[in-house]
Amino acid sequence: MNDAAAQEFQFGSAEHQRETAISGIWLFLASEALFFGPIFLAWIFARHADPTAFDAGSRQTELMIGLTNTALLIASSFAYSVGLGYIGFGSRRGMAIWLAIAWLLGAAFIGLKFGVEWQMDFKKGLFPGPAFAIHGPARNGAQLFFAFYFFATALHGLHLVVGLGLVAWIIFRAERYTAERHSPVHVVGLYWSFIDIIWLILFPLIYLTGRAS
Amino acid sequence: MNGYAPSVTVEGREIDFLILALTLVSCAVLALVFALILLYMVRYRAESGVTRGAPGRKTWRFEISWTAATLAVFFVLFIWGGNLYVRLFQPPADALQIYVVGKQWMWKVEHQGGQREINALHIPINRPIQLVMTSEDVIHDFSVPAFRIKHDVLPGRYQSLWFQVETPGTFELFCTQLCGVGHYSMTGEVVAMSQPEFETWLAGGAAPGEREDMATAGKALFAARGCSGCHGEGGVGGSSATTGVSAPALAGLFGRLVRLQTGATVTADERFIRDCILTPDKAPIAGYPRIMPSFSGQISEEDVLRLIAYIKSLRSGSRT
Amino acid sequence: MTHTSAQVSYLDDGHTLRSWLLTTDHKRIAILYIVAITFFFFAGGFAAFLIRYNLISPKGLIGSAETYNRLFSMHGILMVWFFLVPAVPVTLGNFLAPLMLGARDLAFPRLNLLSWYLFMAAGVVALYAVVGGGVDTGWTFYTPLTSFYSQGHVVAAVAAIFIAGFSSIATGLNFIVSIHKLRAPGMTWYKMPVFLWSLYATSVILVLATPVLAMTLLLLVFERLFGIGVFDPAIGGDPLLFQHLFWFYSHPAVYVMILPGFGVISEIIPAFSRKELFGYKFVVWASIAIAVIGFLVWGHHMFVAGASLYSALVFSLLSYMVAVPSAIKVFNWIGTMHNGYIRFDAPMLYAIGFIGLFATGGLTGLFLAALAADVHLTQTYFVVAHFHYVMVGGMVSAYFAGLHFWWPKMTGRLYPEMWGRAGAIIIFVGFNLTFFPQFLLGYLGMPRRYFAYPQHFEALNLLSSGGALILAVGYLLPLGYLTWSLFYGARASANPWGATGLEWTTPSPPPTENFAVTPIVTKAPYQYRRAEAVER
Amino acid sequence: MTAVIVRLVGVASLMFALLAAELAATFAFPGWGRGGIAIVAATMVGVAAFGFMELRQEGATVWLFAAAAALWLMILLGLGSLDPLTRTLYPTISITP
Repeated sequence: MNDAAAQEFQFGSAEHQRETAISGIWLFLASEALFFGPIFLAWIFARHADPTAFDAGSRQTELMIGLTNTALLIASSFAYSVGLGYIGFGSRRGMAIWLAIAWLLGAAFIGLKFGVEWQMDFKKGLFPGPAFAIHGPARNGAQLFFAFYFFATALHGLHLVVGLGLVAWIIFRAERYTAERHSPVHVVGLYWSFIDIIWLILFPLIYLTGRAS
Repeated sequence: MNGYAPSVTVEGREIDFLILALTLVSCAVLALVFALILLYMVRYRAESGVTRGAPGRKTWRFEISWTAATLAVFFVLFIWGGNLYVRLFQPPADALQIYVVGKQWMWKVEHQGGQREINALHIPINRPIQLVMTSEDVIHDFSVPAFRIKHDVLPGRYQSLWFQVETPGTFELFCTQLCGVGHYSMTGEVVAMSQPEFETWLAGGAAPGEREDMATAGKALFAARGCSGCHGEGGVGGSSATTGVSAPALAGLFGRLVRLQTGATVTADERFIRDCILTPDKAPIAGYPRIMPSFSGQISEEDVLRLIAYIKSLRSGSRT
Repeated sequence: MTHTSAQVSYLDDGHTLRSWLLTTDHKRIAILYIVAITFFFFAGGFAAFLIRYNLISPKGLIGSAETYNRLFSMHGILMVWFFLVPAVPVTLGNFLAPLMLGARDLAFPRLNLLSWYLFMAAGVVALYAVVGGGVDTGWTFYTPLTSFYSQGHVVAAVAAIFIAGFSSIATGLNFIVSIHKLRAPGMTWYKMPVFLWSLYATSVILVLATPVLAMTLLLLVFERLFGIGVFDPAIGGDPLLFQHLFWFYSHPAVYVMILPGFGVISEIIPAFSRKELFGYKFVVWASIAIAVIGFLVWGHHMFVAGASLYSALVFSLLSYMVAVPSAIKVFNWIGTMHNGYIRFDAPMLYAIGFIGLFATGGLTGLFLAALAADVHLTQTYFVVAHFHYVMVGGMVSAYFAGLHFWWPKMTGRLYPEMWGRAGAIIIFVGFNLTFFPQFLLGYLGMPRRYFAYPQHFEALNLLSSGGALILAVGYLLPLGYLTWSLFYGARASANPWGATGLEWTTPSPPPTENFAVTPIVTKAPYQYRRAEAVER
Repeated sequence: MTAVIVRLVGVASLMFALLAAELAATFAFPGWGRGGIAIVAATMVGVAAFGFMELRQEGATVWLFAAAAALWLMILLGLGSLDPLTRTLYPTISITP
């Protein structure tokens, strides 16, 4: 967004441009929601094919890491929202600090997920394929679960990495934003919370449903 | 063979009748559309001096009427097509079962008596035939235009198709689901013959002594694969007293309702028995421990079919 | 306002390559798209021509089934994702949406340019897949054939479609937000031209269906690269899940291909009948209804695929529902012609041809919605004929109608009218000759995607291939005379057809800024003055 | 600013409470089972949308887009799962006992 001109030439006012940007990102998020739709449907199909074995696979996941990660993302969304609140009052410093906290929490999620949890999964031989570690009648269903697991977490992680890039971009440009004009901060915040929402759905699908009775 | 193959099944003729009705409805609508367009093109061409009158403002009456009329016609067509469809895929109980395995790029057929054929299917007329079909690799589709019927054949699942042919003859068989380079060559013929001729055909080829029927072949597998170790000789079932483990009786199982550990009941059909062999944990049976190993990947589709044929052949005396 | 040079035509606002490749002007981007899409149309068309050539003989003339499979796959992929889906929205839509809205540009001009670059990147990847040997899976990519058995460049082809999908999403998002936020003062929703409504309905599908396809293709690639995935029957995965997801996109995508056509026709019929569109609100809501109900019918592609009987019954009923709004539209266009002062310029000829061909294509869809009839007809040439009637007879006719109608606005030149009419008639005749025999072939049982076929289908195939030759002439003709008109055509006035709509109030070609003064809308669309017609 | 932070702390606390409820539904109260998890998860999504994304303050257009996403996801998951959930109810063969 070019802050030199009052607004781009196709808009009537700066407020008009802001509203348009916010509607645009919401529509994009609607599109993103449908992007994740097939993963959820795949979960329904895969679990329905053999619920017992699918749940047996699910119980091999690292619940404590999943739980920590959920807490990290909730805290991160909270931190970003506080940062957005600060720029609403014109405090760039407050915004930058809280966005940095949000960034660190997000980065911690990535580190735990791919640096620790995936490594443990690989070590336990849980990646589907001929070397898959679970044998016996639950083998196939558990492989199906882990095909879902690795795909879904990889894709969610990819979104989070993009989000980290965007948050960093906002922090580096912090001095451009004012109390009145900060729609990029708002737009990135919506995306950041959306990634959180996707995880809030994936978390029970991966860690909890298979453990519930 | 000339181009037009008249339908040789009762259901096929009903489908033809439905298609005819659809054609008539379509032609009537198209005639109306084209007649109006042509009429207006001539009558209301810019040069024409015909008086036009004031443009009509109230359009909703027209809109409601043609919407309602369209809906009514559609609903009749839906009921008609749906009713027939449900019958098309509900085979009668007394159908003669023949097993079909599709693979790139051939159809393998096996009769109950163990007669096998490739890219051909011999059937008797005036008797319902049910095909139990599966695929070894990709999705195929078993289609016989003269019967007006087709169904996809999927790997890992059983699909069923049934028909009753009234006229003897040779009919084209196509694979109609793209299955790779040889798709176009995955064709064959269905030969319908009278019952006596069919008996003769079944008896031809290898002498009865050399050919095992499917159930006999299945019986050998039942022993060789260790099934009888738990389920007992002849599939009578096992308990800690007899085989050392508690295993359900298989004799008389086919077609019965089975209670699952989830509380649901299912009919023990081919699909169910297949699942029990390949993915035993999927639908554990009430009252038995989950100890059955999976045979997934260790047994060919054709052998699974033979085991099923054997289990079907076991008529039990004790109806437990 | 720093923009004082408002009256420079967008074509004259810079002549360098850079001024085109880095433009954010929606009109220039539309032209960039037209060039790209024309290329893909003729590339896909060439494949179609070779397919028809092969089928002249029952034994196949091009020598190898593998080549044949790759040809029809390439034809499908190029035509669906690189011509039919984008065709009207990114060309006519891009050019006209801001003009019809009374706006200076779309809401996100840079996103619009990005969308073109994504489209071109996708095109390059697709061409790489084709040149590198192509794919033999058909455009439907059914698993497990595609994930485990196919030998072709599946990953490249799928990547191309994945990237093109994001181009679609960007375009659809831009249209929806622009229509919500950039309407000129006074332009209420019911004062919008039907073309904008249909663009809106199209965009709804693009934004909400395309991501589902994108994810499905990712799942497919995951399965192909790692040998394991949620569609793999060997571990209990369901190949039908792929079909559900694929058709969740691809059935609504069929409406992406036809809805903008409805919009074009709804502009042209009133303009050449000198009459208000009959039942404006019904036409408008029919578009929206199609966009919504179109998402509820995908299962009718799977009546013999092994899905449950219940779901087949539900999807059959819903499939009939989606035909109702289409029927409403056909009747409304005919109602518009009633009592009109009809002229027969090329756009109108294409539009009339569209109504007839679309009605035929739509009605044959009823055969495929009727469950039992579908069992016999599906996966045969009946289906091929059905969707070509809707897609080629319908959509391509509508695209040509719109291209001729707005050609003077876009280029500032008139095309030669007699050639235009000749082209429209040749295409209509050639199309019917090509595809009507295929209905009969399908009823007789000829399966799709067969490289060689039984002898008794030969006569009808020969007829079809002959028609294709005429059709090819019909498509090459406009390429010739429209290009000619760019250099030698007469200069066009601002409103050569005497049509209503804000786009006709600007000069032809429009200035970069579209409108010197933001227009204020007071009237409903299509207020044709009837006395005007008598003068002509 | 204090008001904003108080509100956000409230939202975050609610989220953590719901997370605890989700775990309770899984382990502590077996009766809740998977239905309980689904309800809690849906509530958490709602709280995030209204609490962090402040859906309540946006205009009609944004509501329309958010509603469209929810509706279309329901179409995909609802009609999509119709097939597997009903598929086995029709056995391949109907045997008269």
